[in-house]
Amino acid sequence: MPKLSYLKALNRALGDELERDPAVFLLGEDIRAAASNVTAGLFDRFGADRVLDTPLSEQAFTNFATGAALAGMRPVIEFQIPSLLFLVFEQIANQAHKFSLMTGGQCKVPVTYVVPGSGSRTGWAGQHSDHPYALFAHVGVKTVVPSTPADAYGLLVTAIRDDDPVVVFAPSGALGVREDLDFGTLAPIPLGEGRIARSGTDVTVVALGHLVHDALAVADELAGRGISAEVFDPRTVYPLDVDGVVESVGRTGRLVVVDDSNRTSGFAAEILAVVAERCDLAAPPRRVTRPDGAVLPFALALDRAVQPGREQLVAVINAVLEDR
Amino acid sequence: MPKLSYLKALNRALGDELERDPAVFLLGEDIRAAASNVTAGLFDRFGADRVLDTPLSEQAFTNFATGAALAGMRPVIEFQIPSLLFLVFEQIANQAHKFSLMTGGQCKVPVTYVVPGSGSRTGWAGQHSDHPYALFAHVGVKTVVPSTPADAYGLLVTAIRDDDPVVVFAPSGALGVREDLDFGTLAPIPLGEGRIARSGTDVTVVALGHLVHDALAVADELAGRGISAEVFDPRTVYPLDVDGVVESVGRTGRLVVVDDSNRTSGFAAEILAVVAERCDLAAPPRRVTRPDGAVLPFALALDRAVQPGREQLVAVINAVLEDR
Amino acid sequence: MTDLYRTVRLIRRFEERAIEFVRSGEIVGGIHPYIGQEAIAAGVCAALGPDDVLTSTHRGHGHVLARGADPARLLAELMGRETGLNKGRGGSMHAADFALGILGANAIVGAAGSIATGAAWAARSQGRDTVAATFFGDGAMNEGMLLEAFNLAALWQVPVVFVCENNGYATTMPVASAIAGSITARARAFGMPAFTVDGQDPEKVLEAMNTAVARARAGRGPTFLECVTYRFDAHHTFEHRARLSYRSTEEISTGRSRCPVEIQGARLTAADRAAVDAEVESLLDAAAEVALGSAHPDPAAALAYLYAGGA
Amino acid sequence: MTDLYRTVRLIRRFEERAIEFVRSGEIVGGIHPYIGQEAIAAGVCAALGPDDVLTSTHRGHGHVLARGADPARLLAELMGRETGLNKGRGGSMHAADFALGILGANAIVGAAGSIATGAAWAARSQGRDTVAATFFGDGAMNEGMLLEAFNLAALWQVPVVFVCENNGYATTMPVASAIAGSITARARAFGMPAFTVDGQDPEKVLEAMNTAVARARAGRGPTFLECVTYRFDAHHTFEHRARLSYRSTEEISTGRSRCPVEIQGARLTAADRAAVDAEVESLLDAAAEVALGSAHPDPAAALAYLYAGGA
Ligand SMILES: Cc1ncc(C[n+]2csc(CCOP(=O)(O)OP(=O)(O)O)c2C)c(N)n1
Ligand SMILES: Cc1ncc(C[n+]2csc(CCOP(=O)(O)OP(=O)(O)O)c2C)c(N)n1
Ligand SMILES: [Mg+2]
Ligand SMILES: [Mg+2]
Repeated sequence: MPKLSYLKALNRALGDELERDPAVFLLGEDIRAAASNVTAGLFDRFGADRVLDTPLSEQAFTNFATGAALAGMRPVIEFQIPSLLFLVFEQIANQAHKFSLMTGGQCKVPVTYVVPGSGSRTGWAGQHSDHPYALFAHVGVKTVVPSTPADAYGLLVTAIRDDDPVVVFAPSGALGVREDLDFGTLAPIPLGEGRIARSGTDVTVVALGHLVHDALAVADELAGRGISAEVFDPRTVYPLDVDGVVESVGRTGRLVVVDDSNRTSGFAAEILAVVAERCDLAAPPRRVTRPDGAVLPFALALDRAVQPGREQLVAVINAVLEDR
Repeated sequence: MPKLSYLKALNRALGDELERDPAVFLLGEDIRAAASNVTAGLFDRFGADRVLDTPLSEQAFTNFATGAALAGMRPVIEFQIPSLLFLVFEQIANQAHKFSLMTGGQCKVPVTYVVPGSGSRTGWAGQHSDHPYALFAHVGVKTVVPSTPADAYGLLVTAIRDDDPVVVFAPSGALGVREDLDFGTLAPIPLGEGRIARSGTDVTVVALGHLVHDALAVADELAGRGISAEVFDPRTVYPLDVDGVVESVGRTGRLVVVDDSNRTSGFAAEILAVVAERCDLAAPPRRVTRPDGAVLPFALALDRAVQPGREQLVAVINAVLEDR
Repeated sequence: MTDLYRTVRLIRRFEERAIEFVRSGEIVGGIHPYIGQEAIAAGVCAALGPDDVLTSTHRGHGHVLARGADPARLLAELMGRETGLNKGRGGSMHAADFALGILGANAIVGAAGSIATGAAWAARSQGRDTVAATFFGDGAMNEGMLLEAFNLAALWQVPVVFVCENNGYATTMPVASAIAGSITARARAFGMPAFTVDGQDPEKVLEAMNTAVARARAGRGPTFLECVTYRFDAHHTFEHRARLSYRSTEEISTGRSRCPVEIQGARLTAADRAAVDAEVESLLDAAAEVALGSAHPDPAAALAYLYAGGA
Repeated sequence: MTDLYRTVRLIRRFEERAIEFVRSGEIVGGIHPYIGQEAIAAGVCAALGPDDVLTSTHRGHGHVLARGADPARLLAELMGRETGLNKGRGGSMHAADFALGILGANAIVGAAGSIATGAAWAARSQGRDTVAATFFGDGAMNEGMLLEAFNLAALWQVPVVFVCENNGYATTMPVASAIAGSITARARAFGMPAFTVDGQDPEKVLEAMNTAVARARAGRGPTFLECVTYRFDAHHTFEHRARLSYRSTEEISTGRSRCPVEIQGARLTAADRAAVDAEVESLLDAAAEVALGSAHPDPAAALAYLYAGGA
């Protein structure tokens, strides 16, 4: 079977949707030359009207996409760096997200925002290394963080076809992931449906994006020591597959969340909260996250120290298993 | 004893700090004419160099304040509406917040951002009614939401004197609160120290800002029915008084959080998460919040329906007490 | 001529009645009255065709009415009724009527210009002949996101007309204290033609707008119109209660001396004018009756329309 | 004359060596080389006095070196060492040296202009004579927050000089496809004088900057300098690996034909030039030795400096 990389899966999803639906178009910085490689080949295939290179005017082009969506298009914006989402937070959370309710359902805003290379890109330091998915979940903008090439394809396709704004985070730590698969099996994946990436009985590890792969590696390692860890990948941060989380934790009775973002009011906090509301646990749950307020320092060892790592995850799983 | 209103307390804090420290200055829209009343009289007292009316350029004037802070000033920005914080999210979360770490401690950015009238202002509808404190807590920017006039004074003074950026939310529902007090007792209040607003033994109700008053009213009501509810007001959303919350919940064994913002990854989620990590509960905790993704509809009854209300709180407290 | 008069008169009387409804509590939260600026909405919208679109502002009733929205449904919206343009979900600052190409008032100053630009670009890429008009105030000229939109529109030759209503103030901030350089120079610097128009005279506005629309339809890109006007009333009705001192009484009376309703009215015979006035009053009487008689939305449906697929 | 040569030569050689350290893996994450643009940093910084301040960009090594920062500490920063300007916490895109008034490189295009404006305003309000210089690229001319800063600076007559390094591209985006109107017209529209300068000649840049600084110090507000230049190397070292086609080889060789190091070098005698070159090499040899020998920061202190009071 051919191998598909995560990055190539995003590229394929964009190409397929551009092909399928004339309302779809792409805009963003350096997407013609495909500086991030996500749009490689698409300008040549679809031309300047469908692959629109923009000036450095993130706020205006984000609203521009909203306007185009109001007029019937399905724009897909590529943002080069995650902090650009801070810059356009008003345009997404306060404009695109709110049009439907505010107008009494007169319109819809099907815009997709893609950030290939979210989180830490080695050496890009403080202003380029964030993972702000929880911010969008909090304001209620649909948010996905795929972990595998097939999910990257399927969730991006669904995001584009969705009639609401959707933010797609493609963690830089996942872009290189490759998967053997039959391309014919690539298909849309519904938002809000998690996936048991590995089943287990002793503890549920909820992980997102690139950390799913770390969680799987840790689960492998622990299996050798007789510990059976289940890895649950929610795939969508909002809407969240609460039932899926609850079902898994209901079986294992123990919960660890690993989340490459800040702790306070983050993704992990929400998982702990829904589990507290709905499950009985055999031990207190734990979060493995970036520290609060984290700004990623440049020096490599420091950058790594701030992100959740496998050793930390192992230690926390062990602690949760020993508890009570 | 004289009565002090919450709004007047903010005004007094600004006046006192302008008086005390020549490095303090105010900037914002219509603060000369004091359209929001928060800066009433200050232009006449301190002049145009210390009370700076700005053009409608929120992004530039937020960074301008950062620059002034780097040069030794202590700017205080008034934002007319909460969604302006969305517009300047990059400038606060990615610039002001990050300078200290990124420069290896070469500088500090003591800027205070004040939003008088956060949350729903009756009739201001979708784009003017948010309560985005959890967003700042998540990225690690110090965030306070005072509930009383004395706290409004004391926390704003502390925010201004703090060497880091601090966001101060003054909920519109609290601006009219008045308190009998001896003005001589007004004093700075440390960030990160909560307050038991009412002690009780059966359940801990964690509330913030204007909702503290609702929680107190509900506790009064329940007292008549033999239920003893403790009301805990964290005052600061970040840094959070985790020990204070844990101490209270440790005593009561039950937790309800009432929070005028969206549920997912919000303030209430964080409270549930820290309690899940550290406390044994006699019943599952509950959140009374705005619904996820909430956009406040204009029509009054709908606007009210989306915000947490006293009846809802009573019902949830009763449910938590009946549980298990 | 009569049409323009009908429009300015309709807007004026709508606003005066709306202010009364604010006083009486039927309209909750207040409004930003458009009084004094009616000629701009009237002239701009008279130049638009059926497939054209517009975006509006916090001070948007005039734009919506001039574009032909039903005054009863606008009033019902201001009163938060189910029959309102937005089913009572939007209120004064978000009034929209997509059937008429009104993509919505926007409560964030400077936000709508780029939305209108995107809509106009999309229509053109779909092969439609649409022109977009986007209204904003002098205050918006300092919002970076609007300035960015000027660039996108000029760069891509988008059929959009930028209509700046320079009423001298952004809330309490005078233009001279807020804007370095000049408004039209700023627009021209982004490579589009910019003109200053007498914003008190609907015919002057219409004339300038006709040229701008023709240019846009011919594929020659955006035009910028600075319409010089004066806000006769408060920034927002809250100012009726708060005392904010930023305009002298002399200035206000000079400003009011050039009234669009009078300027356009003087072009009609007394009889014609009286007929239009009566027509407007009965239209607004009927509108008030409909609005006041309309149902309030059900609080259980507070989050209807939150997402495209339903709540 | 010699000083300007020393600066451009220092920057050039620093960058060439830094690129080697990227290749060898000593510098992690890559850099945005300043090669070809050295005259601008050299000319601008030569006009600044000791109390002046500056802000820099993602392509900032030249600015930092021209302002007099220790090359060893800059290199150590790029290598993430504890002796780095930012103690290894900032890296290439955030290099700062507050002791020299370098308020930091900024990785967000267009963000620093308003920061510099605020710093200059603050200094003036404290009675100091400070002028701020703020560097940015042609791409930043489309960022609304920078345009907003132009307005604040001109409105309040802030002593700041806006230095636009027009190197023809924002990453792969040519200026002509990105900017409607002209760069200087845009600046002038905000009410400040704007000049186009030969950005390959350090003396021309210095001359223009001297005038701008004098104007600012005299209390006459901001000036805008468009320095026309060419980026000789990649946008970022990642481009050394990725094939991005957006510039023709002819264009690149024409662009490289006007080299600031050669232009300024030609003004020195061969002997003087050789002496400076040798001086620069030994300075950089020493810098490399210091940087490579410096300790890595302790991961346990990863969050030191996160808040002013400590972690
Ligand atoms: C981005 C933004 N900043 C501030 C406000 C608050 N505000 C509402 S209207 C207004 C003044 C707008 O002035 P202008 O654009 O001249 O329009 P006018 O009110 O004069 O019609 C302000 C500051 C806002 N709604 N949005
Ligand atoms: C606001 C923002 N948008 C996009 C980027 C990604 N980015 C980094 S440098 C760059 C190009 C900048 O071009 P220009 O301002 O001309 O400077 P140059 O690189 O040519 O020196 C881009 C798009 C960014 N860092 N910040
Ligand atoms: Mg105005
Ligand atoms: Mg450039």
